[in-house]
Amino acid sequence: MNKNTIGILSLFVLIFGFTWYSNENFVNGYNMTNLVKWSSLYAIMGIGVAFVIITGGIDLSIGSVIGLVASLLALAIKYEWNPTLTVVLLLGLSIVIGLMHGLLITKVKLQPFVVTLCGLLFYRGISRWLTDNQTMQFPGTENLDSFFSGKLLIFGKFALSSPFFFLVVVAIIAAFFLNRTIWGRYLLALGNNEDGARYSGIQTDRLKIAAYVICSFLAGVSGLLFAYELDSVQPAQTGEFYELYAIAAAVLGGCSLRGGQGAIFGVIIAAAVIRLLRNSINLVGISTHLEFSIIGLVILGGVTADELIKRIVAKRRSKQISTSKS
Amino acid sequence: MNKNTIGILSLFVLIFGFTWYSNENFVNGYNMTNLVKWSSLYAIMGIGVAFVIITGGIDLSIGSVIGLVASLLALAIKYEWNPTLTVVLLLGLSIVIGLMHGLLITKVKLQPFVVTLCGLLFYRGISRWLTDNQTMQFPGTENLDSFFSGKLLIFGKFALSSPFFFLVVVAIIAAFFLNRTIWGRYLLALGNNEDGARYSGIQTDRLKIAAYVICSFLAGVSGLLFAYELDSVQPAQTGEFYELYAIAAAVLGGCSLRGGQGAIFGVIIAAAVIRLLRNSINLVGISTHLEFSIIGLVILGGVTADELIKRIVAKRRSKQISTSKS
Amino acid sequence: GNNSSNGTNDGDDKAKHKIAYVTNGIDPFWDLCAAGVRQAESELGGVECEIHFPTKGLADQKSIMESLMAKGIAGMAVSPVDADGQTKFLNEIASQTKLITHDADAPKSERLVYIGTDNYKAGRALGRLVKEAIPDGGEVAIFVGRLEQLNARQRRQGVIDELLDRPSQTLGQIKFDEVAKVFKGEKYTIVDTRTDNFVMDAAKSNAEDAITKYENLACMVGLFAYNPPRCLQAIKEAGKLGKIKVCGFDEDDALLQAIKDGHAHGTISQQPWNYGYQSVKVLKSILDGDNSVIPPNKFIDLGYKSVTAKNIDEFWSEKNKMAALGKKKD
Amino acid sequence: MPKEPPLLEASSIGKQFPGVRALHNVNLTLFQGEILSLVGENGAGKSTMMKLLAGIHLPDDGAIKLNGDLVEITNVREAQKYGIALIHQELNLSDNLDIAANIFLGNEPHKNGVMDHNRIHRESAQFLKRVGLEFPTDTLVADLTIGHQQLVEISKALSVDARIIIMDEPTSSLSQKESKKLFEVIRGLKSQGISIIYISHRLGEVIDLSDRVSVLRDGENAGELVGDEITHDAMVKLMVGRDLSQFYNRTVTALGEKIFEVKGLRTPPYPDNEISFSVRSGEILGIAGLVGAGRTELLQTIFGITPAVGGSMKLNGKELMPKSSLEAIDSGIVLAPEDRKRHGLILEMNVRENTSLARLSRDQKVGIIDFNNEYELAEKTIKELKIKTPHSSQVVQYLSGGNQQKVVLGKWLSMNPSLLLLDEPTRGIDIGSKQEIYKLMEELAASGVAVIFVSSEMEEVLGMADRVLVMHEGAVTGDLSREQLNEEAVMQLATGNKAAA
Ligand SMILES: Nc1ncnc2c1ncn2[C@@H]1O[C@H](COP(=O)(O)OP(=O)(O)OP(=O)(O)O)[C@@H](O)[C@H]1O
Ligand SMILES: Nc1ncnc2c1ncn2[C@@H]1O[C@H](COP(=O)(O)OP(=O)(O)OP(=O)(O)O)[C@@H](O)[C@H]1O
Ligand SMILES: [Mg+2]
Ligand SMILES: [Mg+2]
Repeated sequence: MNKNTIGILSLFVLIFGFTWYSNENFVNGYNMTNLVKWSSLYAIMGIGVAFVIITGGIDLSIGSVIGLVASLLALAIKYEWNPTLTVVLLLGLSIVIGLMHGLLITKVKLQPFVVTLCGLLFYRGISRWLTDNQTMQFPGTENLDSFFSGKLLIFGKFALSSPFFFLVVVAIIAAFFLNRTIWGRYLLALGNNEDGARYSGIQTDRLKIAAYVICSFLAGVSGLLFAYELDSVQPAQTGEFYELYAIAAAVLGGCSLRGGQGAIFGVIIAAAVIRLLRNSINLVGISTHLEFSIIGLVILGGVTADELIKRIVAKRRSKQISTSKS
Repeated sequence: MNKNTIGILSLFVLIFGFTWYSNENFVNGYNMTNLVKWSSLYAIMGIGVAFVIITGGIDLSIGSVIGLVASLLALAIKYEWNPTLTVVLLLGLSIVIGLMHGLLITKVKLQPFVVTLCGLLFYRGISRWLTDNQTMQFPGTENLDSFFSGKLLIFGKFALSSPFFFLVVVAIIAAFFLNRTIWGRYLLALGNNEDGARYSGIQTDRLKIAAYVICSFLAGVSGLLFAYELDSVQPAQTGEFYELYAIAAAVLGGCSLRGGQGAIFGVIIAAAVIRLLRNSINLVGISTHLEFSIIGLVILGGVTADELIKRIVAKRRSKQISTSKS
Repeated sequence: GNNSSNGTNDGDDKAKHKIAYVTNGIDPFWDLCAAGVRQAESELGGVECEIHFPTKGLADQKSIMESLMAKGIAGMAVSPVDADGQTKFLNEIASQTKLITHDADAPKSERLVYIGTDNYKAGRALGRLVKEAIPDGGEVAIFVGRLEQLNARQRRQGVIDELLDRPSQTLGQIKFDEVAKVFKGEKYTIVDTRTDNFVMDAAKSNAEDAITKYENLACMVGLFAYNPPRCLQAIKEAGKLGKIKVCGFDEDDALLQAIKDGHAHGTISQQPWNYGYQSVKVLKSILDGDNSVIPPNKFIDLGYKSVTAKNIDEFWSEKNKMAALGKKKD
Repeated sequence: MPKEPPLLEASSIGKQFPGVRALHNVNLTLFQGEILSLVGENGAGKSTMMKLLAGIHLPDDGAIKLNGDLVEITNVREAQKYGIALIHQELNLSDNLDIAANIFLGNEPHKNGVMDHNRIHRESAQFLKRVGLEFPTDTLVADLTIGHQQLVEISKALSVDARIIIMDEPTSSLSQKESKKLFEVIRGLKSQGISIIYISHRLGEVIDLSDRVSVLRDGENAGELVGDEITHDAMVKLMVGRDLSQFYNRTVTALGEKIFEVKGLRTPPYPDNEISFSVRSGEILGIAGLVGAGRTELLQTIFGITPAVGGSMKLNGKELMPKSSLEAIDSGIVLAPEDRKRHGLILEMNVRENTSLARLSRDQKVGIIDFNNEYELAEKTIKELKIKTPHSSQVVQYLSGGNQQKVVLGKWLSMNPSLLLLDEPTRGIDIGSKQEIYKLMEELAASGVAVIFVSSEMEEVLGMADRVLVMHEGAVTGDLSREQLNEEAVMQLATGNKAAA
């Protein structure tokens, strides 16, 4: 486990302890079930964007991709398409979206911020337009429903829900990919120094495209999970602002926006911290109006502490060396 | 005028012509008055963020600063503070906000994206909390009202409104600052090569802080203008997403997110393009649901065309050089 | 679309009044209103309607209305985001076109008439539903998207006043209670009001968190259409269906189903299709020169309907009928 | 030699960086109108010392006296006020601005912050004339070659009216011809009474230019040489602490078959010039030329980074035309690039990860990294190339230039290439490491690898190459065998004078 992860883990433990202390209901099975569920949903998005951030890029379109996938799913179900086929097609669509982002960024050499900002606007508009901006539900797709939002009772009232199992699969694959495979190594290398990676025979463009594909794909998966979790889609709102939470989770979890750095486990914990905060705000009884402020402050505090600790460590190290030398 | 500006100007002319052709009411005095007014409002924000973008940074908090300033203004008026004093204090507050951003970015060395993302969340929450999330109005501040949202009839129904005059002042100062003063040059230099600038004796940190201050200050000014323009503030909504439009205007107007490049005139035209698009969508009768999509597509198209043209020019130039060489 | 731009067309087109129906945002509620507009458009004839849903609040609403004025519109029905603040602007609009308000009024403006509901009264009616649902009293939590909107505040106040058995307040002079406060009455305690900013997952997790926090929660009240279904989901997942009652506002299908199944007690419907339908109808009359539709107090109260298990079937089929009717045009 | 009191006197300077003691008890004096050279191995602390004088870093210990007065130089502006200007090892221009803007950056004539554009351009033109650069002052710096940018940096130093100009490896990216021009400028400055501190790893230049040489070793003073004492051997002895004899002792081995052949190759910047040549196995082919002669482009084209616009290549009898570096690597061509930090290494990764970066895809079929294998490879490379690093997990950023270059070579050698391309393999590298790299080149050649190396250092070209191609403006102007090799011939060809061949 790397040092960044320890920082965010401490933050998690701190808030967890505080909330527990303030409200003993906090740790009851029902609440833990929900906390795990929401954290998993956020973590899946966070892991997706972490891949893009590792390449030194950014993806602002996540929320809109979630909205688009959820809207199209509802639309397809309304028109009685085969649900399973629809799900496959939608995942395909999210891959195509990522592919387009990647191509625009690597081949046309547009900036990721711009491309995905346009994506944010574009997919949101398309969702609204295709659905005529109607709120939609998901009637009668029981199999998929239990696949995407089922629950497995563990003990008492504590259950693990589908998003958690999705997260486990995604996290294991992602961590393995990043730390154990050559492509993960390549991603980190190109995030640090793209030219250097290219001169070492790494096909940087392809890898960057792959990162955007992974990100959009996981946004697509999240879209399906959110849709089934909420049983309802509002084309203009579903997923709005999620990109910011996902990016916040990735950054707080140890990904540097400068690229070349990332830890899957950290992202998961960071996503949990963000959800935990909201849970805590509700349970402790802080005005819901302050929610945003508190999340903002905690993220800022987290990265500031992280930066300061890094500096102190560096200073101490330099002192040790100087005393050992002289 | 630089090459980037010609591109965005052509885009403006194109859309203008198309809309005029589609709906002759487009050029009537009333509509032109509004188009100029909204474009001015967006351009002021755009110019602010352009300064930050020139340093290679970003400011995501603009919309929330606008919301905060507008909310506090309404609150102060409700509690019968002196309106003029309040305005001065609020502009001071927005400067302090920019200063904080700048200090966190230069001294604590946090990333601009993270700092201002936290700002986005924080100020929004504070606005909601302080106002108890109530919609608020601006009764009985007639002087300020005509200062911030007055209109000057030019001919027929065409009037120039306060935001336009604000823009003129801001734009002239900004363009002068950027192109004629040493600080403007320093900004461009440090945006391109921060170390180089520092090695030239430029106090890069101070300048970067100044850029964030300018950006927040202009967001504050926009907050006042929007408040008086709309005569009402929704703490949770006022200004939401404006940062994205402001950044889009800056980028489309020729600022590179990599820093070191920027043109005030381009930003103004780009802001006008974005407003024009919305106006056009409403007038031509395209579904409002598509509004976002069209704006997204046009921005993407604009930067793509820009990039491709630059490449062709570069190729031609390199050919000329090689033929003149041999 | 396009044919509207070449003005010299056949007489049929010329005779049609161009009417705009502007909402205050995006909400399922407005979908049903839009259905009513479409229904009136096809049923009444002689009008051509365009419907606008401003995406992001006041600024968007204002610029859309400006564009509509520029375009030339014969009549406009609008639900002002902030009636008081927009008075001046509304007067400007009213001077150029036939302006009416719907859903939310702007009493100080020169709008011709207001078509809507008294949200405070509707809130009190909702409070009565809560009393029916938990006659023995208990803890009640309120869920709402945003409290910026006047109608949301009025509804909330109506619920609180009713549950605390306070005297009725007059619309327009309502004193609103703070958000972060517990209100304890003889039988009923309002423990919390949570906002979600229209974010669905926040709506659901707010409901979940309330269930966690208030073990004795007796009733959840959702003030916006999407709130009651989220509450129901959370209750279901907590295994407390039936134990925690749900009362809501508006007519989301999931809520209606729950009322039918006995999982929710009831809802207050404003019958939004009436908003759309009546707006078009009234505007058409005015444009045809018939001002008799405007009552002296300039308020057409469309009332509200309490829907419970007793009348759910009847209500739901009407809703479906109206929604389907409205959609026929597409 | 000047007898008056020193212009600058730094005594007992100490400087500490996180993890590194860069300077310890260093003394340095500089007299008016003197050219003082500072030499030392990579990481000896030369640049750090100069940054202290220029106000970029603050010393931890010690004192600096100017004209006998104790001064504290806390920032660049103060240094400028004292008349000290530093031209950095890495170029530090803002290439989005024009020449004039760069010359006066941070020092613009202005009234209340409003720049005097006319004066900036007028005076820039004069400075450009003084350094012999004939460009309009509104030329974008991005459009200049490195050599020309270097001259802009010097103009910039002149513009602040510096009495002391410090040049940190100014010739590392200049060709012989440009270097010579620079030396004229330096001597001109000296004659105007300006003092110069000159840093270089090219000892030949140092001998030519210096009045006095100060040597640093491991952040401490290692000695000083004046006048006739300044010889190659003396400097080397002080720098590395021992004798380094037989610098270029190329032992020519028997050459094998032609293994690489280029026919009519056309590179993107010079699409009209066709390049043809061949290399045999075991041969070391040098490529000489001026900056901008297109040598780097040629190597990059062979390596597939900037694909060719025409022509053909043959390696081991097989036609190839790589469209990407991966293709080139797969067919046995590797490149140690000119810009080590930008192209050669992933600075924030460690030695192990850097050495295995290219090889990973070979060793693993399913894409899963075998960490043991990777570790062994790294250890082996460290041992074979004698890379000085505490362990294989050291981040390469913290290695000295020579050791970084060895990591680059290690990365490629593990691929068993048939053709090794080296672009300025010893740029910015100290003399000890240089020699080790030369030895490596020889060993590789002896083992049958064909080596092509680009160098702007004449001694190196003459000393190491079996054969030399000379390029001028994208074209090959000569192909000199070892017998034909001499400085005169190379220079003639490099300046485009074909008659010399
Ligand atoms: N900013 C810094 N932070 C940390 N360490 C540094 C920094 N700058 C230099 N060092 C370290 O200080 C030591 C001296 O470096 P310096 O750049 O002065 O060497 P040099 O003699 O100029 O070498 P070269 O010939 O390679 O340029 C090196 O070990 C280097 O890694
Ligand atoms: N990335 C680039 N973009 C534009 N022009 C380039 C680029 N790289 C090289 N050039 C130009 O191509 C020409 C050949 O440059 P190249 O670097 O190949 O020369 P070189 O002989 O290797 O010189 P050097 O000694 O500097 O390496 C020069 O005119 C140079 O300015
Ligand atoms: Mg150095
Ligand atoms: Mg080169």
